[in-house]
Amino acid sequence: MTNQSPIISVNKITKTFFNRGQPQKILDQISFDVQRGELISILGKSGCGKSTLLNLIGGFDLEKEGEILLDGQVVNQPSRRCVMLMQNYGLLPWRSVLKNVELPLENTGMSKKEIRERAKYYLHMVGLGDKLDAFPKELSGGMQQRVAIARAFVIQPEVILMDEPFAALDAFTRYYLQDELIKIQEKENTTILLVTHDIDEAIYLSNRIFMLSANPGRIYQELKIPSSRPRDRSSLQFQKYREIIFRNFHFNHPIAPIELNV
Amino acid sequence: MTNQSPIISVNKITKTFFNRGQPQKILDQISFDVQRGELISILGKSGCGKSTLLNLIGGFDLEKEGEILLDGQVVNQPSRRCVMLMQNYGLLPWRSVLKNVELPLENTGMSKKEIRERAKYYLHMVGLGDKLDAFPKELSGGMQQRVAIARAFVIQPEVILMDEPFAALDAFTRYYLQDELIKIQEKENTTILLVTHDIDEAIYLSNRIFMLSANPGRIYQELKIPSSRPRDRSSLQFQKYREIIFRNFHFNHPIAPIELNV
Amino acid sequence: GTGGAKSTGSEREKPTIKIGYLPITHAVPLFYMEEEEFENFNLELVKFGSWPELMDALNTGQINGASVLISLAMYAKEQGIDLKAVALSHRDGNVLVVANNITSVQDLKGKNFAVPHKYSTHNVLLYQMLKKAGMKYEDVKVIELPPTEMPAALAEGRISGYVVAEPFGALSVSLGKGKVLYQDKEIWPNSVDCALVLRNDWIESDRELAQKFVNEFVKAGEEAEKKDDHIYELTSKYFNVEKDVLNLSLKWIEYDNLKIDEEAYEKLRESLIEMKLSKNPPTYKEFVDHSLIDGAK
Amino acid sequence: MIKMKNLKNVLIGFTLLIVIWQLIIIVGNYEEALLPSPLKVGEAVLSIILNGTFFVHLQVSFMRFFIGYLSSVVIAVILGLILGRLARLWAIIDPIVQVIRPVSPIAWSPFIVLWFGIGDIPAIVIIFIASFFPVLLSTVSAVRKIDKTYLRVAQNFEIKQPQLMWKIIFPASFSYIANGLHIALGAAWIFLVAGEMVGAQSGLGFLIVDARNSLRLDIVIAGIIFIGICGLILDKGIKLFERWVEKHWGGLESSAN
Amino acid sequence: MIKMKNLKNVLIGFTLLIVIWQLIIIVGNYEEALLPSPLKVGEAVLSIILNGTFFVHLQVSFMRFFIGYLSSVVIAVILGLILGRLARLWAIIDPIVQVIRPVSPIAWSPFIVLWFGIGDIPAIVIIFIASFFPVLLSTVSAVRKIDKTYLRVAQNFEIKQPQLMWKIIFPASFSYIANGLHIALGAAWIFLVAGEMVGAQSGLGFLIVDARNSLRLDIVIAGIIFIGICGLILDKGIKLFERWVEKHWGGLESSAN
Ligand SMILES: Nc1ncnc2c1ncn2[C@@H]1O[C@H](COP(=O)(O)OP(=O)(O)OP(=O)(O)O)[C@@H](O)[C@H]1O
Ligand SMILES: Nc1ncnc2c1ncn2[C@@H]1O[C@H](COP(=O)(O)OP(=O)(O)OP(=O)(O)O)[C@@H](O)[C@H]1O
Ligand SMILES: [Mg+2]
Ligand SMILES: [Mg+2]
Repeated sequence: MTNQSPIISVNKITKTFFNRGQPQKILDQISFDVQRGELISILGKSGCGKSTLLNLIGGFDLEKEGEILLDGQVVNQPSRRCVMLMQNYGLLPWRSVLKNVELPLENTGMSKKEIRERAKYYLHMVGLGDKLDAFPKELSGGMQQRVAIARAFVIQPEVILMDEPFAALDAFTRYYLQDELIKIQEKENTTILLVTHDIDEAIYLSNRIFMLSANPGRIYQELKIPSSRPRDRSSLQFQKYREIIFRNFHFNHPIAPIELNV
Repeated sequence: MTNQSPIISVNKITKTFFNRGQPQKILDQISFDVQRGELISILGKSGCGKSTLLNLIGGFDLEKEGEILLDGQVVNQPSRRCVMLMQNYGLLPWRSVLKNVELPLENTGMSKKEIRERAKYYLHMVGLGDKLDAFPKELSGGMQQRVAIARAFVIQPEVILMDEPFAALDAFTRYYLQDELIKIQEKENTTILLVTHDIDEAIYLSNRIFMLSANPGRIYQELKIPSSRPRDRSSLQFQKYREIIFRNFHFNHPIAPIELNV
Repeated sequence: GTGGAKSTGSEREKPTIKIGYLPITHAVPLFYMEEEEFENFNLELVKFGSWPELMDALNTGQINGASVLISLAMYAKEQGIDLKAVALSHRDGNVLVVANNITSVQDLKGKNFAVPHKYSTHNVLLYQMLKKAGMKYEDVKVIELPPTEMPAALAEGRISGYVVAEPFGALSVSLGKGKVLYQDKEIWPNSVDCALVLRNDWIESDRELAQKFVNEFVKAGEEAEKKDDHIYELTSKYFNVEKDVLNLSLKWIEYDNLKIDEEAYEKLRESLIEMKLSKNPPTYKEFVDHSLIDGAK
Repeated sequence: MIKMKNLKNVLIGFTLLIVIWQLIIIVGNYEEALLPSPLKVGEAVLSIILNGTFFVHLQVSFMRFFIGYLSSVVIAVILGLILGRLARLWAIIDPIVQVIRPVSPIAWSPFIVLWFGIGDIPAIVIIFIASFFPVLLSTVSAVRKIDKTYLRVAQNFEIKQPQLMWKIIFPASFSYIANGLHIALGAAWIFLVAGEMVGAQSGLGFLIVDARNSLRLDIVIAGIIFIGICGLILDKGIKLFERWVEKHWGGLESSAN
Repeated sequence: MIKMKNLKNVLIGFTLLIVIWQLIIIVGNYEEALLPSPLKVGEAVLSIILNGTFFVHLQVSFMRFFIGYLSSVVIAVILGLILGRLARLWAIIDPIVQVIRPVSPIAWSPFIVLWFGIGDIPAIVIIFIASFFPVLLSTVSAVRKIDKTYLRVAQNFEIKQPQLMWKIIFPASFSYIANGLHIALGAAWIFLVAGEMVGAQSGLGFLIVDARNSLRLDIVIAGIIFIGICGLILDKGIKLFERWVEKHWGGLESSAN
């Protein structure tokens, strides 16, 4: 998008977990750069190491080989500049919607009034202006995810990391939120790194898609999607990308035919 | 499929829930017939009453207006002839995989040996012949769902009701299980009624799709999919059905554009 | 504790007599008896942790008798439990112990003073002492406390004095945390304290056996009165105190002439009425059966 | 409607109980002094209510109970929140707690008198001990079991101590702590009788002990009934409190228990 | 490795405890007869181990404890499983249980002596009472909270009573029941001392009460230590049992507590 230095730079990251003393290489020599304002999807099967990778980038897990740079600086702890959207929203159930969104602003030296207004602004933006005093559990999954999105954007971070943000939602809500996300992201020009196993979602949202293989996790394909957004899910071009990815994951037809006669 | 009498016949079903004393009509005058060996999908948004409808058909909930017939007989309690596959698999965590599949056979007068062989046969069929002694929690979500499928088929019921069977699985596993389901169903010629909010899933699997609207739930469209299975997810015909459904749900483009300036 | 009171003995058809007690110097004759073999019965001593527990067992007939504060038994009798006092367990041997800074009864005004049980002879002793000194019972704050807690409470200044069965008085004295303000005989000569109380139904059912038991009890009392090395050795098995504590408390007590004196009993009875502890305690005639101890002579 | 039905059930329940009780007396042929009849107990209940004894004792007991329980809870929760975060210190303290915890507060009574004298304080101390360990242990384990997500959110937004404690850790572990408070309340109330046995001259426990010493078993049962009812009221009270907090603080998943 | 570290922590913990204890004695200037020193207690511990007293008492206590606890648990679980399914009967019994439960087993002792005499049985009965209610209540609530899915599966496959009980309801509620068993174990052990106060001539509780009455406070503390350690061992034991069952029965979600 720009010719500036990359906002995120992942250099030869290798991550090994120990299960019962046995080392298991989950991520193997992963390298990529992300430019400011990009929306990158990381696509892979369950258990291939997507969350692990996001945790490393966010600074939540520091044990690794290799180096991760956020805006040129080594990541050695989580920071406000790079907000993680958790797989299960990560809302605090004991705080109202408004107070959840205020949370990240509370230690920034802003006045109470400013904080409140900023929080309200972002909640309106995600269409929850009328739910300020509700508690998370009173909301549907889709609404909870919107609160989480508002909370992520409210401190205007440089990067937002999203771990399967829409996986728990039904298809219709998912589509709707995907559109919302694109609009907000374009407005705020935030860099987003999104982990998913939904092929359509990746195609619909991303500037680039990294496909991650399992055992060990490697980026074995990068797919650029230059067309402008919003995209037409039933367009021919969309189908082309689907087919490319299907082929890549050998999933157009199942790998092993099912044994019917045992 | 055949010209026999319908296996399931739903006649003018209306279901009203009371929330804090307020009556709320969830299902309104729903009627349809299902022929033997058909695979029917019921497609609708979250909360539109899909699970409610399935519960009524299965006989788990008897309070309703209207009548439901299973093979010509009024449904007034759950029975083995019509097995429900629960939204969260419904496996008994304290029983091994094999013993879970044996469960429905235990009171049928079959010998222990017969029971075991039948259970093993169906577990092999779903590709879990090597997991007989594992406990459900030791399996991935996809494997658990396969156990549930084996358990449903093992008593050779006339009808299987499925409540979002693959919703919690990642896309790749989902595709794989969908193929498995089709093969088993065709082999056993079981009638399947499947509830989902995944459009692709409905198109990929069904002979007919009922689209359910919300508030109150009505079947406002029925879609026949005559093409043979397995279907090609990236074929043009597939896209055609997608588009029909998208249009129906007004979801090709979001209904309400998101408010960006509050 | 299965057989209950009516159980007949195990070997050689000897009946077993169950007698309850608390580990205090007042029960020394029983300690002596436990060491002995008897021709006509087996003796089973049942130790209790506190008077209420002992009384529960006695009232419900779980034991045949007990060495117990006579006023507790009188009270039970008044409530309709058929008990008989047949002999004293001891004579005298109670002391009123006070903190070192207390020099006269008057000093106790407004202070805490502990007794083991409100229906105890000890409470009556306190009452008598205050009366003698011209004070009212209400002038001190009377507190019921388990005897074992009393020395610690005195040492820490939580109470200013106490009156209780031995050796708990002697303990404070020998620790230097307290001193004897009065011996019981100075306040109330021939005071009636612990008695051997038996269930009347048991006496009636086998008077002969009861007689034999009382005979042995009286004999044991005489042995205990010798306060010789054997008695010391025996006693120290029941409660662990330094030799001087034991010496002291045995010096204060006597185990002979265990017949319950009618006059002393009446005085106790009147005091109980006067103190409003009891409306109608049993009379000497109703409650004391001196035939057995008379028979022992 | 629901209230009415509840009341009916309560009435049926207690009628049943009284019938069984009276039957036991008739069949077992017990002496009145040893097992009083429901009627006698009813009289005793009335008499101690009417002459005011009951309320005097109740007040004293409640005062002791609340001082003991509340101070215990406050200290145990604060300690627990701290120790729950200091894994290494807890590893040292845990074995001590584990050995002290199973010991009955009754067993300590010689030392309680030595340190705390007689009267109110020993009763308070025994109640304190009885509630201290359940609350401490449940708080520590609550803190250690906090959903990691919340801690990660805090890290992400750079929330540091002491805010971390009261903005995240305390509310996140609260529903579990509340469960400990609930258990502790029951445990502490059960030890009221034991607590008021040591040198207390008032309180419901004393009422029972004193009645027992006076062989007034009718009053003992009356006391038992009062203790039971008050315990029940306390239990309902803390349940209401739990629910209030839950409502006030929104969706704390209802306590695991 | 882990074992070694645990041991080190235990050692540090207890060394700390002993140091504090010795300090209290030095600072408070307490009499040896009123607060024995660690050394004296150590001697007492050794002596009652070496002369065998400890094991005699331990054996008796364990015997009473297990009889009381196990009979209580068996009865309470069976009753709970039944009552949990009979909502209307439970509505009647519940208020009675709620009133009886908060009453200390100590308060019952006059009646326990009346009905059960002295010796082993009262101790067993008190332990029985102490564990009965936690198990009953947790079983009933476990049965009522069973995931509806399991009941629906049973309905679907036409599983009727009594199979419904032992194939579905019991295993489904077990992890929660186990939690009740765990709590009850602690509660019952705490009442061991109280139970062995009534006319018992043996047992760890008697050891403590007797030592206290014989003014051997060193033995009282030794007894407290033994009770603590045994309680700890029991606790670990039931935890192992829970884990064993969990493993054996597969994925019962680990108990909520
Ligand atoms: N703390 C850990 N210790 C050991 N192994 C771990 C740990 N965390 C994750 N793993 C393993 O690493 C692998 C990758 O896990 P990860 O959660 O990153 O997968 P994922 O791609 O996010 O999967 P999903 O789509 O299911 O969220 C898995 O096989 C998992 O078992
Ligand atoms: N027992 C009940 N009492 C009152 N309202 C109920 C009850 N069960 C369901 N409802 C309401 O009925 C509606 C339909 O619920 P149902 O579970 O059938 O939806 P669904 O289509 O299965 O949704 P999902 O896709 O989320 O599973 C919802 O609005 C729900 O709030
Ligand atoms: Mg993940
Ligand atoms: Mg549903």
